Amino acid sequence: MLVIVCPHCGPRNSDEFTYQGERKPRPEVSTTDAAEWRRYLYMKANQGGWATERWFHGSGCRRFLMLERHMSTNEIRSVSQVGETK
Amino acid sequence: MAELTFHDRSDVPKWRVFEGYEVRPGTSTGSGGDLVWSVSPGEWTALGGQPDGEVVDLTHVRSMFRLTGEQAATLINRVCALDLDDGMFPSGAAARTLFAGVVTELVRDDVDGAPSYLILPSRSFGTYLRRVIEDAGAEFQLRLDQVR
Amino acid sequence: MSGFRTPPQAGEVIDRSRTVDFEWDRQSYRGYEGDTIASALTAQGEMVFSRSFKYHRPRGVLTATYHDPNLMVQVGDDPNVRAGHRRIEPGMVVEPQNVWPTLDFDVKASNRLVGRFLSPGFYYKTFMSPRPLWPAYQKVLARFAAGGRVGPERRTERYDHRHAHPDVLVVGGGPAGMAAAIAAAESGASVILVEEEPYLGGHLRYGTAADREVCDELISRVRSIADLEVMTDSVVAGRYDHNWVAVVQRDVSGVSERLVKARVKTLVVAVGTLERPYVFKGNDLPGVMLSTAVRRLITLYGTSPGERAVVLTANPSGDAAVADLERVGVAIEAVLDARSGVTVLEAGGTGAVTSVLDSRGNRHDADLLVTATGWTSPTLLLNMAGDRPRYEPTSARFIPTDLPDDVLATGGIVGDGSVDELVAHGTATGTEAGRRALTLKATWQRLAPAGRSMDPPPQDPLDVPSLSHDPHPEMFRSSTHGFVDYSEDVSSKDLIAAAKEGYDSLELAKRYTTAGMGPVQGKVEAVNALAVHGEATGASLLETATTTWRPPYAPVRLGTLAGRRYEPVRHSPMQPWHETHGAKPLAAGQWIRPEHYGDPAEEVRAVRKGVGIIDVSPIGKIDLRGGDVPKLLEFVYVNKWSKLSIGKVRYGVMCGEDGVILDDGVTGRLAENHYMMSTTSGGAGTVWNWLDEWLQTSFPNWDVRVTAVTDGYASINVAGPRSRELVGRLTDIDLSPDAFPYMEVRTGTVADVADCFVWRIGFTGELSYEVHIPAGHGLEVWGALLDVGADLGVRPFGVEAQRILRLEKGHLIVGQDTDGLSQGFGMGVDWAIKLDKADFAGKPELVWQGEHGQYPHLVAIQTSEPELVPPEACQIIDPDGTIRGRITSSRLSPTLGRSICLGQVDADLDRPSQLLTIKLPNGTTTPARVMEHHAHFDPEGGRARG
Amino acid sequence: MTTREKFSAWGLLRHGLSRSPWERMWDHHDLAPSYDVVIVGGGVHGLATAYYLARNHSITNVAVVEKSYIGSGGSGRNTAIVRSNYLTPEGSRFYDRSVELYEGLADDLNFNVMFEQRGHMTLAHSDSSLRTMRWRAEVNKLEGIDSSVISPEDVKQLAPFLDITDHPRYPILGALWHPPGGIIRHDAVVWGYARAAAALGVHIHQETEVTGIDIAGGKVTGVQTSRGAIATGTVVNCTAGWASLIAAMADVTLPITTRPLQAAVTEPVKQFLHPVIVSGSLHTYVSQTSRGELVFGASVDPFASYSTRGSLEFATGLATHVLELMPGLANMRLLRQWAGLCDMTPDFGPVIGPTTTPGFYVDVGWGTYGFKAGPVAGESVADMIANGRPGELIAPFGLDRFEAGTLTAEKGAAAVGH
Repeated sequence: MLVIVCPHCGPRNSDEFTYQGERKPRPEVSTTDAAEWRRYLYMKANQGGWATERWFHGSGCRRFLMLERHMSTNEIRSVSQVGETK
Repeated sequence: MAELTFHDRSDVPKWRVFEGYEVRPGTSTGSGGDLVWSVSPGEWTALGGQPDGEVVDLTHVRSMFRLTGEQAATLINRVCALDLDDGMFPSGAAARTLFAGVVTELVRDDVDGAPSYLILPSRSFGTYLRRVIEDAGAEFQLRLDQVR
Repeated sequence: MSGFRTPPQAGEVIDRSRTVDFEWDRQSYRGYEGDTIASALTAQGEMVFSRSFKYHRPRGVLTATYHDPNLMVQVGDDPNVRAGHRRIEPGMVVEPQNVWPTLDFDVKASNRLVGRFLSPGFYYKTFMSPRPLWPAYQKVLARFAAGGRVGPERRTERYDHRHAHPDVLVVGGGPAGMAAAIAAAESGASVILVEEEPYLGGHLRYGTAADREVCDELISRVRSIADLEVMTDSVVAGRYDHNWVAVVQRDVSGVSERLVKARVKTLVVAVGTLERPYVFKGNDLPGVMLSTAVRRLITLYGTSPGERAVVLTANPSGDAAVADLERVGVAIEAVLDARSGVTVLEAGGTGAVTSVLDSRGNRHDADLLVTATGWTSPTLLLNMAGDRPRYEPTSARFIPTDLPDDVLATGGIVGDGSVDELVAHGTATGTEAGRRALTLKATWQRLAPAGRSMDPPPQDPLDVPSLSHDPHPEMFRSSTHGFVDYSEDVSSKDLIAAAKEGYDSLELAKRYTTAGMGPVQGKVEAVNALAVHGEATGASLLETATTTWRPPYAPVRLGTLAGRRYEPVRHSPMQPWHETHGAKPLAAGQWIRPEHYGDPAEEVRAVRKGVGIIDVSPIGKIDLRGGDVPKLLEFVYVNKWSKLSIGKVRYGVMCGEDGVILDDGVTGRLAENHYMMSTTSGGAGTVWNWLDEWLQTSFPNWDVRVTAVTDGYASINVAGPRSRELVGRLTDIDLSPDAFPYMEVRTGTVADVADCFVWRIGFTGELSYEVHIPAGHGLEVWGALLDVGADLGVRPFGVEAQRILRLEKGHLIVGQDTDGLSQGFGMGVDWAIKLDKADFAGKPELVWQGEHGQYPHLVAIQTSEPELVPPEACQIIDPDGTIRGRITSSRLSPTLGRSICLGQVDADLDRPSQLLTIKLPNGTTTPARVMEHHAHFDPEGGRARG
Repeated sequence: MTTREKFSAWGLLRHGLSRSPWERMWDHHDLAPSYDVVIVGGGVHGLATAYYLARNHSITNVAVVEKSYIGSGGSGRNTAIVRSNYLTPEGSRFYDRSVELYEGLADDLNFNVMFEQRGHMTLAHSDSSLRTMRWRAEVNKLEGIDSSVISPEDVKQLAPFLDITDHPRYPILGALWHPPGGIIRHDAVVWGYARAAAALGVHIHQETEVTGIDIAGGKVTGVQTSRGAIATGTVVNCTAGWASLIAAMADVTLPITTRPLQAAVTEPVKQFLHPVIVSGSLHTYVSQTSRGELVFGASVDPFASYSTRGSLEFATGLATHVLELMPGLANMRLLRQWAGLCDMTPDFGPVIGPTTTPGFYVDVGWGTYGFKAGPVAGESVADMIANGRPGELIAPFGLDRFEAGTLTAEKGAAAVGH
């Protein structure tokens, strides 16, 4: 059980949050093609080391958050609300 | 040690308000019947009379229990992971968190110095949560009043 | 008969004034309160406690602790109980495990004779052919199964959980641990101190008088501190990410065991060391014991394990054992001081030790061989914290290397020293642990919205003195071979053979020989296995090796892990009525709903002929406010919403970005900037999150406020030709068709309850009104409808009747008639998809779906045999067996008196009267045809609009 | 090419009497400067691929490169369940071939992999899961697979410890019963393939980590390892949880996220459970080994990670669910927990075939089904490399299906996996 320090709620257990993982920007619908759209839907870097990912604090403030987490140690070095850089 | 008491206050009017309060998320103001708290930016819950402006009536959306006594935090921590230490969650603190697996709002509103918590699950979980508190409270000789 | 009860010992933990009678192997025994099963039986001269896993060799006391591989017994219906740890209780029934027919005479012991053929992994090399015999071989292998017995009955013990948030948690109640706990507490931290034994003190307990003095003094200080919680007879099972620490509390009142889930700011590991056995011929004979076992038995339990002893000692613990044995009058046949080069070659004897052969060629008669050949560091908690302990040759054991900031170690696991030095190290470590914990505490209180600000402790880390490492001979195996893993019967020969066969990394060798897989998890044998494997591979493995430990530190009961069974369930406000009126409960997600009240078919007829009411409270209700709500609706639904005027409701379908149908439902406009969205019961949470996700991540500036109000309303669908009449009797809303047409919404009072809203829609295809009442009044309105409608023949109907009614109308259920790959087109809602909208969730996928056109179609199906209801999920096939579709819903229609279905079929089969072949579970097939309309009943829909 | 001494009861007897050592299972080799095929990952997929390349296609100049010891990844961490009752025809067909190969593996490899076909039971706790069970059973039957839906009474018959009484929350309404399913010694499968492949001349390089993949003119030309460089025109990525990291070395992006999958084992008790029990709704599967231990598995962790440390919430959740199914086991003790890394795809189907980088093949995306598929995946990949194109069995599982939008339909069955 990780501790995620929510910018609104403070330190909380990770089971209050839903993991959404890597997110790509949504392609422009009027101009997108299948290849681009499905890369957006399905393809993942799935990198090691530090990764940026989205979580949803569904059992807390219900805000969507961006985390920087280390994929091997699960250490978390930053949490911020989507759209607001820390 | 003061005994642990449980009261069902579900009938108290509760309102979702979207503006007009300075209360920060995770905190509350007032006490008892005129509490106002926030657990998320841009939304507040107010008890008592209907506030001005745009409101959503939450009276029937949430149950509301009040658990009072020195042992209240110990009981809550049987089923809820929140750190209720006075330094982290003093009287006046508010949170939405998991309580026995159910998303629940928790507001600490001490009564004459005795630790006291308002527990607000979604109404459909009310019966379940009552049973949980009853079961977990057995070891604290919790007295469940018959108010319903 | 060799063990006996000694005169009272200064440090003993037994109460000789209170005897305890219990049963072992069907005979009665008497011990003292405080005795372990092992100490009580040893005092009675018992030496054999179990038979080994593979060769069924007799086994006796080795470590006399929880981790003794030879002391697994059955207590009542509790299997694999540790006789070296479990205290005796009056009437306790203890039985040996893994013996047949008896402990003394064990038939499988003959395995010993064939032992040479049961080489490691022998089963991989045989039992292969003839293949038909393999099942028989399996039965043979299954007889090897070790361990105790369990039964199928639900158990009555009570377990529970507790969340704790100590600043500091200290693992281990020895001198260093106690000192650390005291120092941390004195620095202002809240502390939990966990000790595996029922008493604090660690090795001081069975040490010298001076040791016990220090011990008692530390204990009284520990007990005197308010903010220091002591948990004895408790074990730290594991340290997980972010210092989430699991403590199993055994000595807790009210419950059998409690799992404490502790979020620890600083963890102090003071677990000491475990004594290591020595590998030599006969090293598993009853009567061969570790020095710490002997010292515990004598000093703690006033029990002597033998009469004539040989002691092999390489360290002070062995020397202390000699002193203890002499003190209680055990004859010391020989002291073999390994530090002077002498060692043991063989323990002789069949059922137990009778003689000992040393490396100088002398054979000594003895019934007890005590070994003190080194220490194993139980590094599990450190490994779990990311540490890779390093082997230290001079002291012949593993020590911590680099720990994360939130974990500290002290005491024997770090190094050696006098009691004073250990206490000093513990004190310094505890103070530093407190400092780090309070630093984090200050941070967390600052980050907690209502947290109180506190002065952070001093920033400069305290310099913890290092502990020395006493030189110790590297003793693992003598020149003879013996057992390395007692629970698995793995010998040093086996490990060497495995390496020679190619299993030449330790992990492979362990997997192949199963060394370390047994109930003590390699705690006792880990280092010996490393060393022996190192011999075989020539590699000096130890220097490079890290022992792998997997949690939990000690086995944990499933009951303890599970705790109380709290399964969240949701109830509608009308649940009390359902329960008292014979409703059959149906679990629909977390909701408990009435499936029916006895006769679903009758319920269906009531709705078609007269009027029925159903509790649909679980339907998701989301309150939407703000000027930009239409924009939101336009985006999340595939259909158009811009021109929804006040009082109107509209059906909508939502798709994910992959074009797959996510949910459906109706949304109504209650006021200028106020909408009410309904979702499926199962989809309520998903849709709520879906709306918030788009608003927060893509449209943060839209003027929309979303509030989930599902539980705020008791929802009752009043359905049937006479529903208008029934609802009309209770509401102030004008229900006349012109005033309140189909697909519209009104607000008003129902049965004198204000603030209700009613929409004229219905899943059933009948004239119906969905009444949403403030939940607190649901029960009374439900009752009122039944009362005032009695003359109309109103009756409640359940989910099953509703399923039938909707199927008669061909209404799809998302997730049943659609699946994880069902995109918007083909499922009967094509009419709703508006690709001319600039954008909406999933639009591109729907555009391409429309273009390629190859997708399953949902169609209504009727079998040629009207009586025959093909079970849902039956496949629709071509003559050659190719799958062309499947039945997604099927029921017998009481209204039409025949079976009706919905199903998915390949596009080319979606033609009215197209013949289909349905394969039934019994292997036969049955003909069916595709219907013109999805609705089997009232395709024109006149009844609902009426 | 060396030959291996035959294992048999007589061999056992002879070695027992003479106390002579057995031959080595596989030998150490220096890295050869070049190989025809380099397989990255010494698990069951990699080793099976090597074995079938050599046995079926006489391609023996093959290296299996493993960064740790063979079977140290998912192959040695899974719960060793084998079955073929999948939801889709392509899935069932594929896994059915795998079961077939497993049934003959001991003879084929002359190494007893201890495949115990105890039967595989997937419990249904709701109408919808019962519907899914029937769906799977009906598809399976059409593929000739022994699979059917059985009643609670049959369930009780086959597994008396299961509580079929009326729970409010998770009643047992029936089950999908699959007699050919069972458990196997996962390590033995790895060792058997390694031994047989080595006997045919394949080089197995343990403790050899791939650090880079050489690409020239857009094609694979070699592999960089911690022990030196290897020239090769053909690289097969069989690294499961690490698949994305290896693929990135060849400029290939995959539709994969790495999720830990945890498992646990209890202390042994006397035999009481014969079949493999699975509950999809409770994300739990249970089997009892011939040693008497219960082996538990669950669903993948709630978030992606390359950590195999495991979690407490796995153990607590698991215990809760197991006791929901078998309330008699409350005082059995959990002995050991661990985690493996699963390469999860959006449609729960594997990614197997060529990639956009010529010479770089993938056999990944197996998620929680990898072990079950080992033999048939090895056979198919070997066939693909020998013939230059994917065969019929694996055609539906190409990497290109994601851009084409033709996902496989295992999604429906995934919820009731294992």
